[in-house]
Amino acid sequence: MLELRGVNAGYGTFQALFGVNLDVKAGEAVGVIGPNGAGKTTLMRVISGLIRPSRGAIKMEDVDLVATPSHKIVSLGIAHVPENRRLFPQLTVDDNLKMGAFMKEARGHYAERLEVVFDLFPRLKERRHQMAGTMSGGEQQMCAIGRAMMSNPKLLLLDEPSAGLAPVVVQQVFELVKRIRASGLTVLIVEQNVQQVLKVVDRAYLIEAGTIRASGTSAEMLASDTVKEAYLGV
Amino acid sequence: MMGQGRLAAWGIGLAALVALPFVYRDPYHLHILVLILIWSFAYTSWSMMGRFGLVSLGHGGFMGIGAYVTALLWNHLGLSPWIGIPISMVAAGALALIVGYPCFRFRITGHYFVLVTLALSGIVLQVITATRDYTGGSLGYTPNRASGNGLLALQFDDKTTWYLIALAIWLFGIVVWHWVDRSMARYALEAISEDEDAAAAAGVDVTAEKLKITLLSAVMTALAGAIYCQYQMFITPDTVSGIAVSLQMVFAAIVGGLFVSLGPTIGAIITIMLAETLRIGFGTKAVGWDNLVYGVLLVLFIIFLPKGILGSVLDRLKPQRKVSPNS
Amino acid sequence: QEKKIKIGVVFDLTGPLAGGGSELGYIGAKIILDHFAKTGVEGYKVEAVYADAQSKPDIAINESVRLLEQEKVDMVLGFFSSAQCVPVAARVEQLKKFMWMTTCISSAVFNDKGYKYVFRPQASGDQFGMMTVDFIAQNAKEKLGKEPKDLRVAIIHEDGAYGVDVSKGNEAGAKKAGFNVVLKEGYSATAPDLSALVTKLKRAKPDVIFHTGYNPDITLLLRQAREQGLKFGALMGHGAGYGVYEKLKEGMGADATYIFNADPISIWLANQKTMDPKLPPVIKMVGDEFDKIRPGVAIRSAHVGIGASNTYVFMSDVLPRAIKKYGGVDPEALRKAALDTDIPEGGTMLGFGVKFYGEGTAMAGQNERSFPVVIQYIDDKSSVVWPKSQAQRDAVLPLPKGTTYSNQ
Amino acid sequence: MLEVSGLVKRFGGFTAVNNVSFRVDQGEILGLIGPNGSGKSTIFNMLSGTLAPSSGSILFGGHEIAGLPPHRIINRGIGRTFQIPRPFRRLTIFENVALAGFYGQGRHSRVKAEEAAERSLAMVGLPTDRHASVDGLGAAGLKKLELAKALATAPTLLLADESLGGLDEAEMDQAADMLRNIRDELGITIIWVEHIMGVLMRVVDRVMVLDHGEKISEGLPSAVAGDPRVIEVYLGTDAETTQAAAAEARRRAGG
Amino acid sequence: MQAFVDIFDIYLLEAVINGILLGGVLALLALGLNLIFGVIDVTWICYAELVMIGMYGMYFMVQYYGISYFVAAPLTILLVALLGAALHYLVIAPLLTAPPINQLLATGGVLFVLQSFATVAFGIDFRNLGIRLPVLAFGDMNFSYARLLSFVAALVGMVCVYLFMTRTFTGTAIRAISQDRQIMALMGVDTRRIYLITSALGGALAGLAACLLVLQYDVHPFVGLSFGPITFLICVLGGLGNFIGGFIAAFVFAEIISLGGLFSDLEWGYVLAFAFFIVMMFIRPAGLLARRR
Ligand SMILES: Nc1ncnc2c1ncn2[C@@H]1O[C@H](COP(=O)(O)OP(=O)(O)OP(=O)(O)O)[C@@H](O)[C@H]1O
Ligand SMILES: Nc1ncnc2c1ncn2[C@@H]1O[C@H](COP(=O)(O)OP(=O)(O)OP(=O)(O)O)[C@@H](O)[C@H]1O
Ligand SMILES: [Mg+2]
Ligand SMILES: [Mg+2]
Repeated sequence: MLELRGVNAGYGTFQALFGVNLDVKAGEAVGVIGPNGAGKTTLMRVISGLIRPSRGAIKMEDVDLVATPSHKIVSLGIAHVPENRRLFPQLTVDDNLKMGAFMKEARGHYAERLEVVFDLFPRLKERRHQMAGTMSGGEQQMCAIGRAMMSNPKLLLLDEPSAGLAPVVVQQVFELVKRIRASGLTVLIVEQNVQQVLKVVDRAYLIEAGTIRASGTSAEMLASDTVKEAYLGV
Repeated sequence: MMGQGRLAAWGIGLAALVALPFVYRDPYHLHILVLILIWSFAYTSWSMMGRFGLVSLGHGGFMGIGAYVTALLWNHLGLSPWIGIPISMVAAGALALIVGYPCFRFRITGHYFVLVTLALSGIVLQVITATRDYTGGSLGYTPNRASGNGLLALQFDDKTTWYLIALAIWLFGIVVWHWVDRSMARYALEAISEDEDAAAAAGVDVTAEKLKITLLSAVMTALAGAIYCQYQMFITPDTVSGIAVSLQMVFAAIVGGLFVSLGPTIGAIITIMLAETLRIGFGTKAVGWDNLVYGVLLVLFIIFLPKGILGSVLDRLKPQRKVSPNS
Repeated sequence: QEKKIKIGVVFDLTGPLAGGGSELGYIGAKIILDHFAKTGVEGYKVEAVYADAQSKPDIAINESVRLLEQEKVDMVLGFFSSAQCVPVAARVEQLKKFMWMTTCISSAVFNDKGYKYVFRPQASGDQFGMMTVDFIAQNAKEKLGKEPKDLRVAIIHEDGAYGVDVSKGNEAGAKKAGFNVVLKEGYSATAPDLSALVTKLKRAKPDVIFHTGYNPDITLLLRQAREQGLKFGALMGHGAGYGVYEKLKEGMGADATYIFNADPISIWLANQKTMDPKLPPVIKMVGDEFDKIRPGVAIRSAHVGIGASNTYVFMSDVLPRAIKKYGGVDPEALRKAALDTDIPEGGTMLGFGVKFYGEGTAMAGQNERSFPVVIQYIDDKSSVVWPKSQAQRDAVLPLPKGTTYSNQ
Repeated sequence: MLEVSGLVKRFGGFTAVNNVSFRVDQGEILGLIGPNGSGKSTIFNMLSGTLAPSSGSILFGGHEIAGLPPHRIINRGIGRTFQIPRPFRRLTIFENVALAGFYGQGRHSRVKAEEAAERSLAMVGLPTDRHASVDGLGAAGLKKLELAKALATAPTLLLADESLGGLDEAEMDQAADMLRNIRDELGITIIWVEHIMGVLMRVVDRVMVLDHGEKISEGLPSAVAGDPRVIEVYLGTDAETTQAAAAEARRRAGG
Repeated sequence: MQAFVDIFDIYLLEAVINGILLGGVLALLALGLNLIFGVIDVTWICYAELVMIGMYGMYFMVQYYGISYFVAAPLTILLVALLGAALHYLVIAPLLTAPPINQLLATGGVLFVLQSFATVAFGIDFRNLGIRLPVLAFGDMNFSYARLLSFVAALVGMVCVYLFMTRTFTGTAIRAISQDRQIMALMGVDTRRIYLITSALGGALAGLAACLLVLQYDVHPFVGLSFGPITFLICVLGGLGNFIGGFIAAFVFAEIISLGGLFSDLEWGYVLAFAFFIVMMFIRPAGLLARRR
């Protein structure tokens, strides 16, 4: 479904990704783990078109993403929950969700999707008229995920969805990832919470200093020495 | 800390500036130079707070107070500008506090601050116009010619004298700029301009710090207004207190470069020279074209040199700021 | 070395004042200067250097200083706005150069300043104001059927240099005439709304309104007056906007009829019979040249004539004398020549004579023989109705029944 | 040293903190936990003066500080970090910290402020280089900078809001050690808000739990970790890990 | 006491109503500016100058080319909409990442350019369309038809814009764009398009204002000075981006000018309005309608 080949990317003169290859098959949940500053977020951004690769190819179901303008990438079915939520703080929860359904394709299903999201996060329904910026960190994370879900995506990119959430909610989020996946969605998830994330994904990549250091099924990764030593910092 | 080389450069530059009127005596050019120095000082005063995101369009008002209070005291009470100027500065400072305190207390920032100050300069303008029985209204106001001692009245016919006075005032402005730049207050104000809550959490008394710089800036601007009046021997509400004046200050400061000490000066040189050259260049042959070209150039400057002319030039020359290793 | 006089000419060609009449004054002055550039004066070549003051006093100062010190002109001439004349005159005097103002009517320009090198052949603003009041005072009984003390008058003006000065004349005149001044108020020419003023006028019920303003605010005031149903007996304008009939007509249509205006007489209306016979051809020349520049103007604005006539006085009278009698065009010679000026009534295109108040008097430099006239616009023509000596027809006063603003 | 009673904060009609009372003793590390939106950051905001309480009293070192402006409170010795780092990007790292050192300690001496900056930077493990720019800092670096700024104000009470969010596990452990060092070496009392129970429970002496703005539990880590109400609203299936961590902490403390 | 009674006459009522009508004019002007300045947070200092160009457009179409008023109006609206879009494309777009003060200044430069362009292209003459609409009379009170028209246009415009901004996806995107421009792409929003739509809409509203103002005011290159500052103050007084607030603020301002002018001098009426603005900023910094925090 998603395919990255030899992707280089960075910020100005600073290169953050070096020849990254990565595959996500339809219906899979794939994790990306790695220490701070490894380039995980950069990877997500390069997929959703927020930054452009300086080299390499990215394909989504055979559509060349590099050649697609970034605002068109959503309509290919990719939704990105960015790091640090990035809500529109002065818009209400409702309006934030509305923005998630901005694309032409999604507008028709606005009401249905809203139901789905409110089902997932009843708290959002309670707070639908509150300014997003005044909500607590966890509530904001829910809103951000909800917003991404509004576009009815095929592939969901989650960048550290559990950051700053209470343990119960973290559980919920991972449950949610499972559920989203069960409903046929493909998920690519970046997490620091390695133990947890490896429980819900099929496969994972370990990224370090902008290069893929290891990859494999969750079980392989949990067992892998590279992962333990490089990442868990034991 | 200033390096030896820079200190020497400043020294030589200054000596040259002081010597200039004794070598070069073209009166019109000296006139323009005096104006440039006075306005440079005014722009520097503005940038004192402007550089910290406190964009004021009310400085025309402070300038007007400086000019009018000094002149009114001289004409009506015969108070020498040597006393009148400090009084006018106090008056401008008081106004700055009256408007500034609630603004800062109630967190009026950004656009809101810009517009409150805009209204302020509007008020000063209207008040000067409406109290025409005292201020001469839009006909303008002229300080009475001193009968005796020109020094006492701060009135000189000689351009060289004025040039030296303006130079001293300008230098004073630059020194104050550097003094602020190297003080802890600069850190505080930079911090405030980015995030008031975070600055407060670092222990900064946000309201007080903002008030202090506003006061300084307003008082200096009033001085500029008073000096301008003494030099031109004439003021009108539009030339010293209109919204146009306030805008002109912002323009020059930004065009020159807001974050470097000589930026506003460069801004003054460029805007004044440009306006003069264009006006004289086009003359009456192509009426109105000078302002058209002036406007277009301003827009281009701002688009292509967003850090100001001097700021952008220095940026090119200086090596990049060091980026710390990722931790 | 050839003999030459270089004249710096400053008017507003851009900015709000340009349309307020300054540009028309410039055209008038330029026609005359161009004329003398061809002929020369007493063997001197005439060269004019023009500058645009852009309706801003500080630019007027800068341009004057530049012309005098950089371009080395022998004198400056022109100026429309008193707000510019006040500082420029002070500067010129300080530099001991010569200045000849064609307009700048504010009395504040001269009041007790004791200038030696600054001259103005033009009538002053308070004279304008007093002229219209005088006209009403003389006609109150007969035409309006009221004793002066029963006559309700309102004085309104834009709050710029010009309006303020004229209104002072109005007020002083009204006091002298014993009118009942029911309202006196200034407003900013850029005010977006004058309805409050109109309401106050309605409440004050004036018989006569004395108004000074520029075209945009005149149009706005009269438009709002019409919309709010303000009624009065006569509207007295005072030059500036009221001097440009074209614009009044454009904004008000037929309602522009019967408006009075105090201005120096339009040179094309001046009584040519009592005039120095060498002037009518000049008047015709100015008219022809103006028509070339601005074809198709129904009533040529008085501003053109003011610029032309006042420039002509200098070129044809003062300058030759300076050269012949005082041996040159230096400020001293020009000053002495100007002080010698003695033109009787009828000696200028504007009808009045020229003699300057001498040094040591309160208005030193001001022409003591100048006076404006009151004209009235009737059927797209302007006719002098006051003073009697110049009057071409009887004034229509008060506004006839059936006209928009008539209170009859 | 800190005694809070009846603290209330309302936003419009919504009560974010409802009648919360607690005390903190000198030299203690108090863990403050609770579901998202339960009012933890709001309490911090009131303690540090960023927000004025709707009602209630905050006694710090015997003085009432409720409603004082932030700079006064900081000068009395309460330092804080922000949950989402708020560095001053136009200043260098050093200037960021020196600023806090100067103003946070009552604007006494520039030299002292710069010394404090050097010490704090060294303490959290950031470079003391005077020209290093903030732009180069990653998530972990920014969290450290927050701490360094708070430390430079020479606090006696430190409010640390989610100092571990977004850190990888290696850095998390480092940061936890750092907090403990701060207490042990500098004798600074700490209130610590965190969602990562595995780490928090190992470090804190006492835990207080909020839910919907109200205090629902308070006590030793092991006790709180076993409180069924806390498990229900906050810990969920994480309870076991949390209890394990608490148990380990007790063992270490005991041994 | 007598003076006190005198004040409550028919003229007071007339002044109040005229204030309301002036409010309509100001509200109409503030509407488009509120969209640009308040919502997408871009400072068009030259907004009133766009209106000025629109007024010239109307003048020349009607007076010179003899096009009927009702045909010229939509053309003018289109023209100013294009101008707004061009302004964005040429001046604002390159500065979107620059500090707001730079935008303010660049548009300030455009203000100069437009004024001098008008001087060069149309001359310095004051021009008047010369259309004289009938007057509405109620007994002793008379009201301006042109102003009534502006009032209605402002009301209808305000309602339309409000509905557009709150009910449509595009409207929501317009409100979102100033808050996080980068992330808009993730929503599938083409930011350039949103900016263009908004600028054109802002321009069109300026054009609409021009069509109605030209019925009441002379056109000249500096006519913008009469309205510019006041319009900005109104937007802020109403609360940036708050259309209903802006609408109400226009009336509050107009009443102060009108009643202030009636009770004291016209000049002091404006001083009063400005002073009121400053005081209100302290009492209700987020706008008239905002709840105090
Ligand atoms: N906007 C930016 N400009 C310049 N450099 C950046 C920018 N964003 C990230 N970087 C740098 O790129 C590198 C990779 O960053 P990235 O955010 O992708 O890491 P990450 O793996 O997501 O880390 P974390 O776990 O802290 O979120 C880091 O060294 C970071 O400093
Ligand atoms: N300015 C405000 N206006 C309205 N509601 C607010 C405001 N600030 C906070 N709230 C609400 O108050 C509640 C408590 O917020 P707070 O930030 O204290 O939560 P928290 O416990 O720190 O949560 P988290 O762990 O997610 O950071 C939340 O529901 C939040 O939406
Ligand atoms: Mg990341
Ligand atoms: Mg929090």
